[in-house]
Amino acid sequence: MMIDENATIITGAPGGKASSAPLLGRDAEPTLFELSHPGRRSWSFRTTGIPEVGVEDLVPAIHRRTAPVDVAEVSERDLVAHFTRLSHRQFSVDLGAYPLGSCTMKYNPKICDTVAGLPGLAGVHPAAPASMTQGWLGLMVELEETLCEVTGMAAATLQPAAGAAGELTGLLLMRAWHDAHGATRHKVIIPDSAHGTNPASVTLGGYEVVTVPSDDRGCVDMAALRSVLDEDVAGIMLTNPNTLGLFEEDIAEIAAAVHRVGGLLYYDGANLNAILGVVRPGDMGFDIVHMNLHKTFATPHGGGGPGAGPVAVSERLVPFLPGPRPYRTGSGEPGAAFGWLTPERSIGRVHTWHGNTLVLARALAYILANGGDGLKQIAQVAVLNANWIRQRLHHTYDVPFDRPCMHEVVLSTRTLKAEHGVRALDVAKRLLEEGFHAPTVYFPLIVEEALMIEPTETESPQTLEALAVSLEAIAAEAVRVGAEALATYPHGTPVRRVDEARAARTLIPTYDAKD
Amino acid sequence: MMIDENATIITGAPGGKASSAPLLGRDAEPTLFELSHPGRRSWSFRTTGIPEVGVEDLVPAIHRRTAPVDVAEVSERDLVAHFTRLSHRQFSVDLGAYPLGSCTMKYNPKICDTVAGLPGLAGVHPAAPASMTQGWLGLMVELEETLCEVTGMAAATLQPAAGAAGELTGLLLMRAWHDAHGATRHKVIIPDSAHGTNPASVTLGGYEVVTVPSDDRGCVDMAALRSVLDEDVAGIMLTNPNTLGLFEEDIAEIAAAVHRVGGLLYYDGANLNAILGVVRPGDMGFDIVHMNLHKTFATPHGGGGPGAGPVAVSERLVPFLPGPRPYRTGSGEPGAAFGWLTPERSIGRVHTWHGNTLVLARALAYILANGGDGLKQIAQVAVLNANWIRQRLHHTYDVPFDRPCMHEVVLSTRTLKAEHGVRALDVAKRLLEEGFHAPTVYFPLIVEEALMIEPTETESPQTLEALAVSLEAIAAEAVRVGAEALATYPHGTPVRRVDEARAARTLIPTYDAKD
Amino acid sequence: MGTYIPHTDEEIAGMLAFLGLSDINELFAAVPEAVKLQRTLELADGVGEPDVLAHMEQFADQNRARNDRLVCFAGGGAYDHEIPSVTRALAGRSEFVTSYTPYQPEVAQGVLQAVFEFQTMVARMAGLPVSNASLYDGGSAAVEAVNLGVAATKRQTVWVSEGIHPHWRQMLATFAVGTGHIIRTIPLVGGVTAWPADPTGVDGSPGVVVVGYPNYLGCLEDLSAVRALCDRLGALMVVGADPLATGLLRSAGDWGADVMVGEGQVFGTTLGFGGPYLGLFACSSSHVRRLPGRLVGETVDVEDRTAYVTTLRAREQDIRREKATSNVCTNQTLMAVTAAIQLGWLGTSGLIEVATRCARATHYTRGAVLAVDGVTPWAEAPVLREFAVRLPIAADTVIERMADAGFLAGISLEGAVDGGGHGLLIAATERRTADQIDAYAAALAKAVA
Amino acid sequence: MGTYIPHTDEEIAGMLAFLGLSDINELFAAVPEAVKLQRTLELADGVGEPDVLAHMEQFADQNRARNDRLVCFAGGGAYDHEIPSVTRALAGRSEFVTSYTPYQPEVAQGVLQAVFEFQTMVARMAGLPVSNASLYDGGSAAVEAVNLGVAATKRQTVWVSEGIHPHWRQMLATFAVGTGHIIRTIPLVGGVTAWPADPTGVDGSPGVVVVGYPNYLGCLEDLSAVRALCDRLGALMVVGADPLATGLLRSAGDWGADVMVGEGQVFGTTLGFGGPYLGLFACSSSHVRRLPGRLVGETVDVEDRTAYVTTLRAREQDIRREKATSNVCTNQTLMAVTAAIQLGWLGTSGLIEVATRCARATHYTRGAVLAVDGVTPWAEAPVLREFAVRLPIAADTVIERMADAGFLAGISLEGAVDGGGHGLLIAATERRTADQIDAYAAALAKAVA
Ligand SMILES: Cc1ncc(COP(=O)(O)O)c(C=O)c1O
Ligand SMILES: Cc1ncc(COP(=O)(O)O)c(C=O)c1O
Repeated sequence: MMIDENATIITGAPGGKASSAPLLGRDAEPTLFELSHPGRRSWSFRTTGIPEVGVEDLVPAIHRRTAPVDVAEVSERDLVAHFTRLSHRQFSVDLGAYPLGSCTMKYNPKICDTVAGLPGLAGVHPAAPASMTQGWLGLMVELEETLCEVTGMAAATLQPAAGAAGELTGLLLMRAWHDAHGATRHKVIIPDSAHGTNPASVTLGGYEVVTVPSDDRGCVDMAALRSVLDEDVAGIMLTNPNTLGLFEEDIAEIAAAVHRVGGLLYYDGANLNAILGVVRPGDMGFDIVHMNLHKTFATPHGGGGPGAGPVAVSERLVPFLPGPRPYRTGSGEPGAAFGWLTPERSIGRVHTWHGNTLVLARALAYILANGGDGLKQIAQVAVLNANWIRQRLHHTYDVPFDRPCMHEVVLSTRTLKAEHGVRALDVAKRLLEEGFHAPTVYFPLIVEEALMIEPTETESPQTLEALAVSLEAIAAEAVRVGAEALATYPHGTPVRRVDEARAARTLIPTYDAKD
Repeated sequence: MMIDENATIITGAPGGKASSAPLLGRDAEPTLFELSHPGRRSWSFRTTGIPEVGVEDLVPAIHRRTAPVDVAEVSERDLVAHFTRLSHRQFSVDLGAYPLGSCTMKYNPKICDTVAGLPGLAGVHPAAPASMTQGWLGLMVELEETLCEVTGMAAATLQPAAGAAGELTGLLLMRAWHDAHGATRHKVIIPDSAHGTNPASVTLGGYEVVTVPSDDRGCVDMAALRSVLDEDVAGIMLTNPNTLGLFEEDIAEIAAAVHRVGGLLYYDGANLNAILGVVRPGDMGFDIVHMNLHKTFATPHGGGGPGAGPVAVSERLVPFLPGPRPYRTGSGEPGAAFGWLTPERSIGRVHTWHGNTLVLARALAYILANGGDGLKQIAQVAVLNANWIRQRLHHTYDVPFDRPCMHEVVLSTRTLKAEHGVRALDVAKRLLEEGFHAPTVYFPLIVEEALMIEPTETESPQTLEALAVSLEAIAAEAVRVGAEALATYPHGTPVRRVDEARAARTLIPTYDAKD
Repeated sequence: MGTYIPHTDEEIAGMLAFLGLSDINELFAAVPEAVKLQRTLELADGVGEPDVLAHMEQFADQNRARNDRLVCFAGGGAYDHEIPSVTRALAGRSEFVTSYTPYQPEVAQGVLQAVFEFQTMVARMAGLPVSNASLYDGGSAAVEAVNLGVAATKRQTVWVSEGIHPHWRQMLATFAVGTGHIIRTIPLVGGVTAWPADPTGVDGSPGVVVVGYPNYLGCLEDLSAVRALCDRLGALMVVGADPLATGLLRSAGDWGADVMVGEGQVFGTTLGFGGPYLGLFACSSSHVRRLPGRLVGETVDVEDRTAYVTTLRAREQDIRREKATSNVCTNQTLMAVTAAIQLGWLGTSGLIEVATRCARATHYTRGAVLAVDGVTPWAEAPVLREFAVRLPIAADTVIERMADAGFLAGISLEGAVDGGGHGLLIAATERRTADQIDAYAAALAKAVA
Repeated sequence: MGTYIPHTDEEIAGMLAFLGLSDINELFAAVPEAVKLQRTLELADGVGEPDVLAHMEQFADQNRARNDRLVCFAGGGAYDHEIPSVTRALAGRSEFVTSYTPYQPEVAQGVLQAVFEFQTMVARMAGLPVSNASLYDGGSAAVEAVNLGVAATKRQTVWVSEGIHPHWRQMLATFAVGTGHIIRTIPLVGGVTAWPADPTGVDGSPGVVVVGYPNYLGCLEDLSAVRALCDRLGALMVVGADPLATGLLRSAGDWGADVMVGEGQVFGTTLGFGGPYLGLFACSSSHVRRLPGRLVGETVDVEDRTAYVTTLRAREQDIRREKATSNVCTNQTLMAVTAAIQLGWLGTSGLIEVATRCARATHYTRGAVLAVDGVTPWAEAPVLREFAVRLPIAADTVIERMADAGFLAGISLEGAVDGGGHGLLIAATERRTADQIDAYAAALAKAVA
């Protein structure tokens, strides 16, 4: 038995073994660029019968590129293997529980994929006139009306592509409204528990951030709020239930106080899932509301997007909404039931086209499947699941604000850290090893060593049970083996803890940046 | 820190953690029955407006079941998680190289999935009259004509659902032909290298198996063949190239000899991929030919099926083909271009309907994409890849018949076993650990410790390289660490070596059979 | 190079050089010139995928009877059931689609466990302890059941009810030529089988009795009589059952069947013009060593973790060769996995629900259809999810006329039963609405007028 | 319980008991009665998935302008390109679809590596070293680019060519209200931007200059002039480029751009009535710390294995809060992964091929259209994959008439450029055949007659 000496290497590129398939889960998957070999190809196009004019006759010399863009050259077979193997290195809702607080990682019904793939929706050009896109306009109007009923608002724009986009849109609406009323204001109030997009959006809206602290209930400190309220306050941004998973009980007083100084209330709808059908932002006194359809209405997160962040407003703000907006013309003529209209004092366009439309279609399908009755049950069970976790674990982990929560609960490893040096991060990483995704950690910022758990309503009781058992076991293990041992986890994941500092220190943002 | 004592278990069923997701790849995935909890449900149906008559009024008492069939009760979310996790415990062509000899595990183009999903093909009832299924009949006729050109035969039946079904169909054609010519014959000859389905089909065809040995070239021993040829021989079944990956060079003589005694030649098309466009069974003198569309024409194997095993025959056997058959009516009337016809001396129906029709559609799409030119290149590169592997490894492993092979090469660990006790199975299992699927082992039976490697034409040179490097490394490792150490592999797979003896000894064919 | 071949010309040249060859055709030196194809295949050259799709879409477009164009009232063993997005999505996972028969259990637990779950579900529906991993289709399952029965009883005569799907009966006849079985068809009278009191003629006593439940006309037969007959004759009782109907009906095993066979298309597989479908096969433990096809069993791995593997392989062709219980190798695994998913979606309550909805729709349709002048019941026996009627004119004509009204009216009984030319077999699944059925009946009234 | 809620009533009761509650509404005790909704939502009750699908299919059916009904000649930043089955299949893998932003890199290498590959491809097309992980769409990328430019130059004035997509310009205007930027539109003359020699008026010298390549009218502008202008003014050069055109055209970086933004829909994303699309953003290294949105970087894990992670997080809103470079959080990752897959399918040769085929189809269409009586070129500047013409009658009327002939004729230039009412913007992708184009021209001749 010997190895062939004059065995020729036919190519240096690495081979197509399932090296990264978690079936085996050891080696890294090479990049597409490493798998690439000159001359391979996957593409094919239709026969067109169009004369094959040379590039010289198509592109003037000064515009013509000299060297081709080096993309990557692989066979279709290797392309499929590469991305299939990458998918095996990725956790997802479809693989298991994903209790990522504030992200509402609920089950994404497959029916909505079918809807988003309908040729009659997916194949429509956005610039086609209203007369030829009545279905889309009707769908959008139906969704807008539905969202308004759910939030208790008068009208909505479906343009914002995500929550943060909705926030900025809302702040520009705020500004437009104040400008229209001759009062330029400079400050927007947000609680210290607010999500980072809130202050960032405030800045982009041209306002100055004024932060109010939370009190010992985990709610806005009313006294502190009153102390900053004045005629220069354009409005306040609130998440309710807030990012601690607690309902702002003084919401009515807050609304009254802010309105008294002529400010507007902005509702960050990231946590809307908790109150569907129970209480509506409009009824709480909010003037502007964004929704994260990719949270509350189960459109898939796609590894970080796309989302959709429609913004609904009260009557007085309708004239300022972005445009053009789809509306019912009232006309009975075929192809004329719906049209486009730009509000007379519109802040203008906030999306290149009409919003993340296919995401809107998914959300409407989801709402229709659940119905008004189902939406309320969603809120009820989402809150039930979170409270069950809280009750089950409140002896095992610290619960900074230990009272009934809404759809999510914020735990803390404060004691574990003090007594055993175990941090929230260690618990999160250890949980990955158990086959669950980790909770959100270190948010909200006002809770030290925060573990923010949002089970959502689609996790079954047995999954809650398994999650609780794992978290209890980890706490016990932390005491038993200590911080160092715990800090070595995870072990069984495609990669183990990564060197984030190095990534930032010696930045490698592309394959070409590698020395 | 303590664990809540009076924590209630809300359900005993295991939870939905990605325990089996090979992201972590340790724990087993519970069965759907273990995940089941009374009262869960996923199903929903449309609103029909049909009166909700009670079961008593629908089913007479004696027919009505008393206890429901206990299927399993899970939420759609848990259903999705369960089967997605199971998919992560499964190797596939899409994950990596699958050099399983005799199985032609080539890349299955995604375009064919799209074709099989076309509503106009997938939504057609098989009993609809020809006038309403002209598209399907036209598709089948086009495929039949194409397969006849590829094999050099006169006509074909598309009914057989797989290769073995094709074999039995072919043997019944053989029998019908002999009966029609007043000669009842009793014997069918097969080489000792034949696939197991061949002898099994011979028996079901009502014939007696006569086995002829292979000579030192790995081909049919001509002398031995002549010695068994007589008037009682109905025919011979050959795979060419044979299961050793070698071309039966004496095929012309074999054909002449068999025909001389009035026998027919049956071609097992499992290895047709090797000779597409190069040589045709019909031109070699074969009378009956089956094809495995799920091998040669890239229809996916589906974890063990479905396949399709059309049988093509020479002119003289056409009257005996199964029926009904789609055919060109020659009529110019709309909806009448194609019809059904049953040959006057048909052996009858061999499939409940018309064959694995959607598999047929996939195969035609594949053939159209490749074209006549592409089919020949497939054979050329399939053979090239196999020979490159043979040449690269023939110093590392035994090559029982060390001469140019066709689309697959049969290696052996005879020396490794003699000198180090390492068996073909150990090499195969060790290869799994490398991220490749194993070759076919212990087949053909006439080669001891056989490792049958069929790379197929869709594996790129770098994949061949990686495969060869791994096989060389394993051979070296075998010498270094010895048989025992090697026998512990695989380690990184969802499960390690399984106790097959126990499975047979204490049979557990269903979840209910568990004590 | 060909569409799906990665190799560049340079690589091919390099590989040939490594083999000491200069031309790729030299690879085929072993093929005698005399038999080589001296021309290129007379097939069009390869085209891009968009052209392929366009070509296939033309065929699709020429099918008038697609269920998105004609409302489907046809059944006869292939039904227009709901297939939810979730079933399509999961069954379409490429790990299930592009893997081979699980020869290496260490990397095939996904398919193996899914099939183990499928076997459990089939066994439960059949009321029998063992199910295999699938056969080609209902008809091939029936053929295998007869082979098993003859082997078990060593008696070649088989009694087959005329209520068995006519295509199954044709297949039994086709394969009997090879096995030498004697197939005797026992006629239907009033929609149910008229079993002879005793074996008559030269054939002798049957080793196997095959009956449909519901039978081809949709009628429910009293299987206790069949069980009694089999006991008297010492024959094996094989029931060809509609597995979906087990949501409401007693299972084959409950009636005393030795073997249940059936068509599994009803669980998540598209109509697809008849294939690929799913042959179901379940039997009593005593016959497990004669079971055709693959069987998955539970066991453990070296670390004592639960694992699944194909077992009792000694029955199979690759080991037992000419003495194998069957020649089946590739079967319909993906459809079995699909069925496990669809049944998981239905669950215990959904199986009852879908069967009930089919029964309601069918009875509602029957009422509306029998109200049409000149349309009479074919048989009086009770039906569940399908029924047959006698038309005043030829069924083929009616089917053509109904198509113009937007319906696939059903299946003509021509050739299925004596004088079937005026018989129409009608099925209404859970997908049919009252509006569709009312419109169907109205159209039928015109069509037969 | 609600459609996708697993819980049984018993389980809910049990869980409530564990919480010491008797009624599920008690969970909302913290919500003041005064604000609670005292009625049920005025929405229909939930329905089964088949009903939902039927409802949504009605909407789909009412869209006349679907590309399977009207042959698409519309572009304007959204193009009807080939999307192969392989891209759909891979981008549809549920691991990519149902995961969140990769906060836990140990279990998110799939998305992270795919995005790293995407960033590399975008950077190569842009001819710039850094690309982010995606923004909402082309317009939002342009807005972010302007924000970056103003922050970098500390100058609020922005010159935007009229050749930038009108919707992008509208977005710039919308968001400038918040940021206080001064947006000045520089007009097109003869299809190309007529840059002023020097800053005039009160606005002062611009910190950012934004130009389209090709521009909205499909014309190719000489960007060396823009580079020279920016050098003279000390402004950042932002190019809004069509990434697909880089198959043939010089890259933005090659022309000296500091930032490239673009619309990535052309790489595997369906038209979808305008969303979700893909905002592309690439820039020079000097601006990496001002980069908006997520950035994936390569690093190693504790075992020194290659690993990917989101990096330079200190720029982002969740850490930097009001001082963040942008407020973007959720972006368009799935579209970025889709683009990586589609670009992998195209590869080096395919990117050239698709650009060339678009150019050929466009030039062929232009020839046919300009041969129509009364149709004249809008501008003489060279075009690549899209062009504008002047019609004898209103474009809107022509578009309606062309629809009756089976075409989506293009986009009216009304509102896009002065006197655009008679202007029609026409694009022909690689999917258009000579027959379709000839028929289009013939129909246009009738439509304008
Ligand atoms: C409380 C809160 N507000 C706002 C956002 C931003 O929403 P998006 O990511 O859709 O921009 C999030 C998302 O994580 C959030 O949790
Ligand atoms: C040589 C040979 N003959 C016949 C067969 C049987 O074909 P099928 O599995 O399609 O029934 C096979 C399949 O493995 C084979 O390799």
